Amino acid sequence: MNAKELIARRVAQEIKTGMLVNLGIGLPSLVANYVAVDRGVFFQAENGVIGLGARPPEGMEDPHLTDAGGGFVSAVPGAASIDSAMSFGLIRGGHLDMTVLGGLQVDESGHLANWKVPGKMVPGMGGAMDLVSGALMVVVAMQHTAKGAPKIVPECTLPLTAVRRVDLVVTDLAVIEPSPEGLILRERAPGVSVDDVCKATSATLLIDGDVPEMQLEPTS
Amino acid sequence: MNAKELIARRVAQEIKTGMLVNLGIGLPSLVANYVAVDRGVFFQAENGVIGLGARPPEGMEDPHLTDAGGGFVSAVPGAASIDSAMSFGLIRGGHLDMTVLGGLQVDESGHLANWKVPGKMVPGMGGAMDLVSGALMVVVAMQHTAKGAPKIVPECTLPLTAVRRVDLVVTDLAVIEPSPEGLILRERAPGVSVDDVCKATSATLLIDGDVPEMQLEPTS
Amino acid sequence: MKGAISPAAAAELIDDGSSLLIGGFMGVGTPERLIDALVASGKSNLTVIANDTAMPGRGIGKLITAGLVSRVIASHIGLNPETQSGMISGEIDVELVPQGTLVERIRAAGMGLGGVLTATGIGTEVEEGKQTIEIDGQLFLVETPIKADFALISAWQADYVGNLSYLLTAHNFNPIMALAGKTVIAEPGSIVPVGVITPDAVKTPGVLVDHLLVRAS
Amino acid sequence: MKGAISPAAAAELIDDGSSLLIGGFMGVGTPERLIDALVASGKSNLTVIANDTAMPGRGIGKLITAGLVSRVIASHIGLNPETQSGMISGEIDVELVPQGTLVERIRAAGMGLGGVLTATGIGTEVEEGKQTIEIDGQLFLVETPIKADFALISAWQADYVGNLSYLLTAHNFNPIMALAGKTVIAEPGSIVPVGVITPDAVKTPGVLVDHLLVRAS
Repeated sequence: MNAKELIARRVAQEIKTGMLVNLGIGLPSLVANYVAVDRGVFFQAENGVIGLGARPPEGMEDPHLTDAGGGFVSAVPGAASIDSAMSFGLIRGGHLDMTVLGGLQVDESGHLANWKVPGKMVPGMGGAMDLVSGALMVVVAMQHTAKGAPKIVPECTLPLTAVRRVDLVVTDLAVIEPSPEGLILRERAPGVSVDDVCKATSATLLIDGDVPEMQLEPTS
Repeated sequence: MNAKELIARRVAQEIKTGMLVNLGIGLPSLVANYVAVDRGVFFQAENGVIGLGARPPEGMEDPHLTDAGGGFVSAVPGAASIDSAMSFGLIRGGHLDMTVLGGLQVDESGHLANWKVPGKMVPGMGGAMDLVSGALMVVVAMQHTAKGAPKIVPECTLPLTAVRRVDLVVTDLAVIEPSPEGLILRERAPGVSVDDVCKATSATLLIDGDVPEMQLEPTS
Repeated sequence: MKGAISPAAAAELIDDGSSLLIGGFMGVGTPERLIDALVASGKSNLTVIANDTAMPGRGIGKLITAGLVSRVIASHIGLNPETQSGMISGEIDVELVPQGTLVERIRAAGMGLGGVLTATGIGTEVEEGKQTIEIDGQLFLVETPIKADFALISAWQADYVGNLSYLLTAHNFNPIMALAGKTVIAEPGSIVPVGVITPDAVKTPGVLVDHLLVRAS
Repeated sequence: MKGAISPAAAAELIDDGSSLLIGGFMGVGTPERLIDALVASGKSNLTVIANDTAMPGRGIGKLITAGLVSRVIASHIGLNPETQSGMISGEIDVELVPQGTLVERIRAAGMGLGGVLTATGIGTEVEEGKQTIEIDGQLFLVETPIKADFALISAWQADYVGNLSYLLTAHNFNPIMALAGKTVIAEPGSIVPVGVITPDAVKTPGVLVDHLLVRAS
């Protein structure tokens, strides 16, 4: 299992029956692959559909139905088209149960930075600021380090996406829960020690007793 | 011709081809009877349709299609259903070319009062405050007096509907245009003298030269 | 969505003293069977937020006649003399809100806005007690969100996952109120299989709807 | 509505220096033929307000490549390196706005609100230079309306009076932008007789639309 699959499978475990879930483009979008169709979960594509489905059969792609990255998708039975005002109304209004986003940095306050590297890369925040401010549960899905440098840091040096504390950070090394007291190390990846996690993290991690290994359900 | 028909026919002359027009319930709703169907005018019912039409053939009334007073109506070809947010978005947003409302008082500032008689009658403002604040042209259609008492007064004693100056007042006696300088008497009803109008008005009317008689087009 | 419930079961969910957003305009597009069930269950001390209180014997008017309502937030009560007399006698606390402001305040609650700025009501009684703000030299009222414990919605069709569509002037406040109730109960004219309401025809996504009423027998 | 016009005739309506609301999301639901006509006409110094600037060779990306755009208001420019380099070199003035805030600011302009209050952006760079307001102890940004000289809209169907319908994720910003352009030009996939789009399927009432583009030949 590669790092991305590990992260996606672990995040998928957080998704409960009947939830409305927004998946960011890139790594987070892989999470849908590990959520059984019969769980009644609706995925929202912020560009305009509730009930995002897998890529359509070959030759049946239609430019009027894409995900937020512009890739061809399908819609599940019971899907609804929404315009951008409704889409973000659902996000800001507390109707979105969970969002899964990528991250550049997460810090000890649980703050996320994921939209700008000053002077280098300014993609823009897209929907991220609304998603982090408004979703009932915010999960950051990212590699634990970038080119060896820790992404979980004492305090974000990059511009913040929001001042809301994210709820969970899932990486290829660990599951970390930001809390008012700091970052709690909840789980470690299979074959990874607590020491390994701490070495790849420049933030202080709170460790209370034995830290269990991620239990990944078999894929269906 | 009775007073209401006179008023409605004179107001109808203000409606130009292609306009979007809101007619209040009661007297203003009669205006539609004098606007030729081929003029491409769309009437908005603030409760939810653009393209309000006449009462449907007997037995074809449907409770899902009514005007703002709850009366059965039809919809013209090209009609659009709108919810209350869109309906008032059009009104506030400068998309409504004209509104025709009833009035309790209009004063020398061109202010309208039409939603409350303290201690006696409190129907509520409904859509009137948005209509008067937002419509591009506000026409007040009302009897010149109420039980002999002038309704066009120096200063409204009833609670105001808005502080926007209305554009035109059409009564059974006169057409009056509120302006920054005051109320200009533009026309008098057939057979009514300037003196008759002034006697029925407690506000000062500005009279510049000869005041013509209303020219009512023959009904089609 | 775990199957539709009866009007009586829906009324059971609603406690005395609850606040209710109720769709409809002069009784058109109002969930009549839900209201009948509320009257039958004798709930008391309800707050009703709606465009109007219809007329005696119809829609919200039935709740007023039954004396179940202690507070009304509406734009118009002119066709219901019982609401007006209740207001004057002090039995019903009535807050009058311009219609366009009312729908935006409900939308703001449902869509997670802290409020909206409108010129409607400036210089009138509506301004009293409200914050104003100047934007580019123009004065606006700061109008705050209105949410409620329940939204009671009337729809034309529902499908098995709760997607809703509406018909003509029976839309009115319903699609907006469906955003702003903590619990949303919809009374559809019919309940159809998933797919009958196409994605583009859905006006209220099923994820917003907590309960559907069974079809009228 | 006095008949549909050609893309070239539509482009003629637009002066150098105009501000344009342009529908679409990563090029999906963008009026491509209108954009091609703008590129062909060599308009300059345009302000583009859109969710994003797509990518080079597609939708708004073509306007960027052609150097017609001096100002961009968008939520995301990450897939268009030309917009990013133009921003860094100073050739293009880029204002980044959170997507949910962007659509509400456009809606506010179109619907005559003085602005909206949102918590999105509080405590971030987005807050800089903006007014804040406290409502019930929570801090919100005051976000002001964004309107434009033109709204360039992509639709699925139009009828002869300009009513518009949209398909699936090609809705995006289009129905909201149709409210906020001084002049609204819509590029429909097809133009059908009045009545083909039923009143309940109309998402943009024809009264908002000033010009329709002729069908692609």
